[in-house]
Amino acid sequence: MRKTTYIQAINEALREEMRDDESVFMIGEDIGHYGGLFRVTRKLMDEFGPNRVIDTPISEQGFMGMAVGAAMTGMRPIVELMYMDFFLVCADQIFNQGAKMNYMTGGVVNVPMVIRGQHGGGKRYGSQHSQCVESTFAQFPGIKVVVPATPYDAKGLLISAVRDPNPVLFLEHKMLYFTRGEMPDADEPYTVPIGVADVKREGSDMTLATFSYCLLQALEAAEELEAEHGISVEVVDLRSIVPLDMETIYASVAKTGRLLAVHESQSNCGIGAEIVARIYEEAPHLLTAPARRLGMAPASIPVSGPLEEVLLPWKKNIKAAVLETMRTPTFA
Amino acid sequence: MRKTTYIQAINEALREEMRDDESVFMIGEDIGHYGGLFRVTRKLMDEFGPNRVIDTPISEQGFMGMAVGAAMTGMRPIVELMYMDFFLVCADQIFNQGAKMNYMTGGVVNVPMVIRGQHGGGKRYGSQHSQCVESTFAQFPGIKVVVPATPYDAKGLLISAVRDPNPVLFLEHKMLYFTRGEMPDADEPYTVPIGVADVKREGSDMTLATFSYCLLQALEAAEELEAEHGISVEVVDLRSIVPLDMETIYASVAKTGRLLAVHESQSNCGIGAEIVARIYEEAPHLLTAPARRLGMAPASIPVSGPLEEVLLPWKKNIKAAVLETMRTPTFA
Amino acid sequence: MPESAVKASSAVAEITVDSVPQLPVDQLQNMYRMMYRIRRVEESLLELAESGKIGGAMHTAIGHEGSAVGMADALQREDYLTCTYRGHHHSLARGMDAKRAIAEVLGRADGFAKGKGGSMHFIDPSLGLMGANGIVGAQVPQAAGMALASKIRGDGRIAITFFGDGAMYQGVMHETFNMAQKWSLPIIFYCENNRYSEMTPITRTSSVEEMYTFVRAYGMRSVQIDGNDVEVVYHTVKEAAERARAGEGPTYIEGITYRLAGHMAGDLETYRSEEEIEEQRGYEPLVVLKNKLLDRGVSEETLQVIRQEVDAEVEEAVEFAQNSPWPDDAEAYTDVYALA
Amino acid sequence: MPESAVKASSAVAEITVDSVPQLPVDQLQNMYRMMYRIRRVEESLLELAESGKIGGAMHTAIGHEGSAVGMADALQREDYLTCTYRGHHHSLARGMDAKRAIAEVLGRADGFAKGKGGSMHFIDPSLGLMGANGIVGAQVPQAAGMALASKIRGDGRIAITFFGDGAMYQGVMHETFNMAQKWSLPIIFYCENNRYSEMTPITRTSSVEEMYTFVRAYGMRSVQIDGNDVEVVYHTVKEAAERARAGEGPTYIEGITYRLAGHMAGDLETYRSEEEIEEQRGYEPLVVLKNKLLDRGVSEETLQVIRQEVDAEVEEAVEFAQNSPWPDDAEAYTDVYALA
Ligand SMILES: Cc1ncc(C[n+]2csc(CCOP(=O)(O)OP(=O)(O)O)c2C)c(N)n1
Ligand SMILES: Cc1ncc(C[n+]2csc(CCOP(=O)(O)OP(=O)(O)O)c2C)c(N)n1
Ligand SMILES: [Mg+2]
Ligand SMILES: [Mg+2]
Repeated sequence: MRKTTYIQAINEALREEMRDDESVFMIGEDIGHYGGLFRVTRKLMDEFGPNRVIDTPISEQGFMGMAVGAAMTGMRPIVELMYMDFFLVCADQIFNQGAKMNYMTGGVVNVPMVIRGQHGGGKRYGSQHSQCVESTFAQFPGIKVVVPATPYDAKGLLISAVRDPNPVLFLEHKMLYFTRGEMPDADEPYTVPIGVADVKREGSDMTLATFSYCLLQALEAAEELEAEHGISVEVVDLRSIVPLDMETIYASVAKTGRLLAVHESQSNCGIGAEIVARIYEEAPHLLTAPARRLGMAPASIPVSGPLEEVLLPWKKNIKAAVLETMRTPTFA
Repeated sequence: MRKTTYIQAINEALREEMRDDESVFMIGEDIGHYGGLFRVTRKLMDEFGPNRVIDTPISEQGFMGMAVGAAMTGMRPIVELMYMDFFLVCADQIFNQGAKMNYMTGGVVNVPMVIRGQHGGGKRYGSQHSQCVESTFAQFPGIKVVVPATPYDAKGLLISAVRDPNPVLFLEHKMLYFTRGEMPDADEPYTVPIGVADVKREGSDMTLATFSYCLLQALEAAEELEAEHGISVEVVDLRSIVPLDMETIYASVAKTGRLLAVHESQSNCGIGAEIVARIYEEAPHLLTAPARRLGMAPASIPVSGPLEEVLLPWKKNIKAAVLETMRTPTFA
Repeated sequence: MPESAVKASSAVAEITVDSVPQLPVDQLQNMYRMMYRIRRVEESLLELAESGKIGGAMHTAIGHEGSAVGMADALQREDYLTCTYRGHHHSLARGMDAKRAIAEVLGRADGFAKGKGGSMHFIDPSLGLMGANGIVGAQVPQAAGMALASKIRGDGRIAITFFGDGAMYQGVMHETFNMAQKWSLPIIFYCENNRYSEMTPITRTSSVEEMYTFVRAYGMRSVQIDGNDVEVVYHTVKEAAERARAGEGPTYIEGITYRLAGHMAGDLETYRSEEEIEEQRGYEPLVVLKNKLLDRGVSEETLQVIRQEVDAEVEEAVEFAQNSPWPDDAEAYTDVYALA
Repeated sequence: MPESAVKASSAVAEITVDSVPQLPVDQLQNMYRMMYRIRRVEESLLELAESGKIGGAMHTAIGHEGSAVGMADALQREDYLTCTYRGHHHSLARGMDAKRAIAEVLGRADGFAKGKGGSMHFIDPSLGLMGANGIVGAQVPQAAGMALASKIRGDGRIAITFFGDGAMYQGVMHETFNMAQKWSLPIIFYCENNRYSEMTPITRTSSVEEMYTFVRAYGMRSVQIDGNDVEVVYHTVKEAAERARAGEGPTYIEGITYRLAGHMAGDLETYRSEEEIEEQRGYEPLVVLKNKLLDRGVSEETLQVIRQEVDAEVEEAVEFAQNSPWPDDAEAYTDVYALA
């Protein structure tokens, strides 16, 4: 087993898919000659040339629309948004177009494309460069949402995303880029299926369902909670939130009886609220105490480091939420 | 008491606020000379002229941005989006700009503006002209979301929206336009405060929290349920979803023990899920059975009438959801 | 009288009727048949809408038929096309079956999209029809993406996209014009300038007098033509297609035309006078073509036979569509995601 | 060597240094002081960023000072200004206190926005500074809205908005150019053309050779100037402001300039050569103005005194900012909504 960074894992997936399938191409700002602002697409232009690694002007609605159009002809475009917050300048092509196309054409035309890029707080980028977007995308059926936390999952899921016949949003948290993890050898092909959660830590007292960078924070929190309070937290890595693998959550809650969902997109109408609502619809009997969620507090991300920390649902806030969840009396 | 249509109520509010406050102006497509595609702004240009009732080209991001800018100088722009689905072409100015401005400037500049227009299904406009958007807006703190169901509430809330120091989304459901309701005389001023729910029907068996056109459907459903099944449903009209008046919901659930939230925006990560999550966080003890939600099914809106009906959370689906909520065994 | 500048279709700058070669009479006759077929389908749809059988937004292209029929003959079946909610004419011209088209608008199971897409979302990839669009301007970068795909694959296909005068100030147009020109994409931008953007005359919102001159600022080749003259449309599109296929990049074509019906079913049409519409009836595509055919020796009787055949055919199509079943309720939940 | 076309600042088309009148020497001296102050503040910020004391994206305008300082003297304090993430220079030139500016970038309580906005969101309405913006192009329609507000109120204020060459193909620019021109809004569009859009030379993505000619397609008045010559900037902005105030509508000004530092702290700068930067150092605003002042009889000693005074002042400001407390944790939750 070798170790790679999260960035390298993505870069490998891009390279391999570009090699394997001529219909895959990439489009975005500064991704070619420069290799991407975050160096995720490094050296891909050297291998695949400017016809398949396309540097664009700052015209997101335009090139997102071009990706939708190309995908409608059977190409498999991969669009990089430099910061995910910029989805708001090209939201029409993503939601009114890409996401709805298969449905409103009665399945006559599908849109196999990937939108990828980094999002998230923690680096003091402020309100317009830090927002987590997964819950917003989850409100538009027709697009899948993938949120890997480890290099292994990132590579395996990106390959699945590229091969998927639907638009897939692939979210990279900026705090994950330089994290490292174990990987099969470069010549050992593998994929990770979209829509299957993974228990990243076993535990018996409660279930914590999360993904992306929050997963790393939750794992640290779980260790500390075990040491400090003797609370045993099972941590489920959702890996994708559309589709959402509730079965794995239920299997875990069947064991623990308690559920806390954690995510960095807004708490209000977030995926955490959805998970809570879903379990009460489908499996309320599993719960021995109220299910809860913790998301980003109702504010946009400030630049000031200490303020950012107050708001983000990271270790400190996760620990508090776990303790709160454990404190709530059981129904019986 | 006189009766007016929902359209006329809005037209009156616009006219009165334009008369009272010179800083109020309107901007949008076909709103001036033609009086609005849905005739909501009829004859306003005659009274206020083209400087304050501005017909634009099809440049939503541009004129939404102009409204944000004008509001930053203390003007009170009212922007009409012809169909709310078009928020996706100007989403940056709404969310990255208008909604975040007060926060990211530390309160130095606020943005007193109203975005209004119609949304919703039921008229066979299909995927790109029917989507309910309130839950998406609720994911972005900094913007209020107002969803009146009656002419009285529409006029009173629109006046409050215009006078609010923040961006306010004012949502008119296309099925409400020609509904009529009682109103104070034209010269009797009144307002309805944003953030206060209203019990539109008393009942004892369960609480149904909803708003906008779903409210009318819920009231009909409640009558039928009472007659057909002897179920007594209390119907709470939320009237705004940001801020969300959970207190009124809790007061009702304290009486009924059961809660169903209904809305026409997507079920996934919708305001219904939020309401469910919120009650489990803040007042789980009030519930005697699992809280539930009913939103738009996970599909975009098809043109075909019968298919549209299958998906929308209207009377038939509401009745089924109420029965389901009543069927769920209590916790005890 | 509204402030609109009504421009006679013949008063256009770059190409006049005299400057294009004549097409064979039998081809013109076929074009006449197709134009009349489109007209009858749309008139029927308007009637159905007015009788409440069609909900939503139903936009006809009555008066725009010239651009669609001229284009269809000038391109290959494989060439990609995108258009607006006002797109029945392009689809029919490219060969879409009127039965399935009308059934779709009515939301029936036999519609090309099982009734899910309706009037604003005409599509049929087997005819190169890659989608009408309900969002002004959205179909334009999509067509550019199809052109880009062709360029990457090197398969010689080109793309054409139709949009209106009102679409010109949607930001994405600017973005697409620049990239298409910079990358020399094989695409034709066809503006159907009917002088109105919904209920607003384009002169009220455009800072530019002549839109076709605007795109020259990108270095793009651009012409303004009489969009009601099908021969002019044919030759202009053909030439643009040849340039595109030869790698010489995009062309912008502005076809001056006029919509004889309202913006959509239910339009109050307070923004224009009866006289204005009446005047335009003298220049409309079916009249222009009919006069040509008569001039070139085709008899009125021949044309009448064509019209009668089409009348019967369209009547049958309407009948078919109205008898088509509603889609299964279960269809509401399918097609959210493609399965493979 | 990257494919960029490096254009000497002096080789611009419409206005040359010779064609504008000379400003009084004491005014120029004040301008020199301001320009040097901006430079020192930004150099200090770069150092702080490199030592890890500033997170996020920190863009300096080192090399762009001419446009800011020329503009500030030519406008009224009440005139509205919006700009980009690269906006420290405009704010300082309009009179923002360096102490509060640096404290803001550091995220401290004494920042003008309590540390919430940071480097990309400079703002102070009391100076007419209506906001820098992190989204390319977003500040441009906002400025047009401010101009519209002035027009509705008839209060004689105008607006100016700064953006980069790379912003030109963001769709909203097109939308705004059209409306501003059509409605004759009192606004100045100022493009700081530094030839790069992040790490991409603008020549790689623009279909238009000379951007200032592009906007003429809207009928807009447009000039290209040497943005590094503060006198040229001053006179050009002044004239545009007079036109705007007189109701003659918008002007587009393209100031050719060059950023001497990276796009932001941490930029690898693989996209340009050392020689290219070196060559540009000979044309940069401080050098251009210094040479002018020396030519016009100001002594090197006088300038040195200015620089020393500013050095001390900026050092003090950095000190102040670094000692400013962090905002209260409770601030994280305030200001989400305005209360009245
Ligand atoms: C983004 C967006 N804004 C507004 C609309 C509403 N709308 C539909 S058609 C139309 C006018 C378009 O005019 P034009 O481009 O000239 O085309 P025409 O209808 O005349 O064929 C408008 C404003 C829309 N569908 N999409
Ligand atoms: C909508 C949007 N897309 C992309 C970015 C990322 N970005 C920030 S600055 C920049 C380059 C802008 O170049 P230019 O307009 O020339 O201004 P300069 O930075 O050279 O001053 C890019 C692509 C952004 N902030 N917003
Ligand atoms: Mg038109
Ligand atoms: Mg630049």
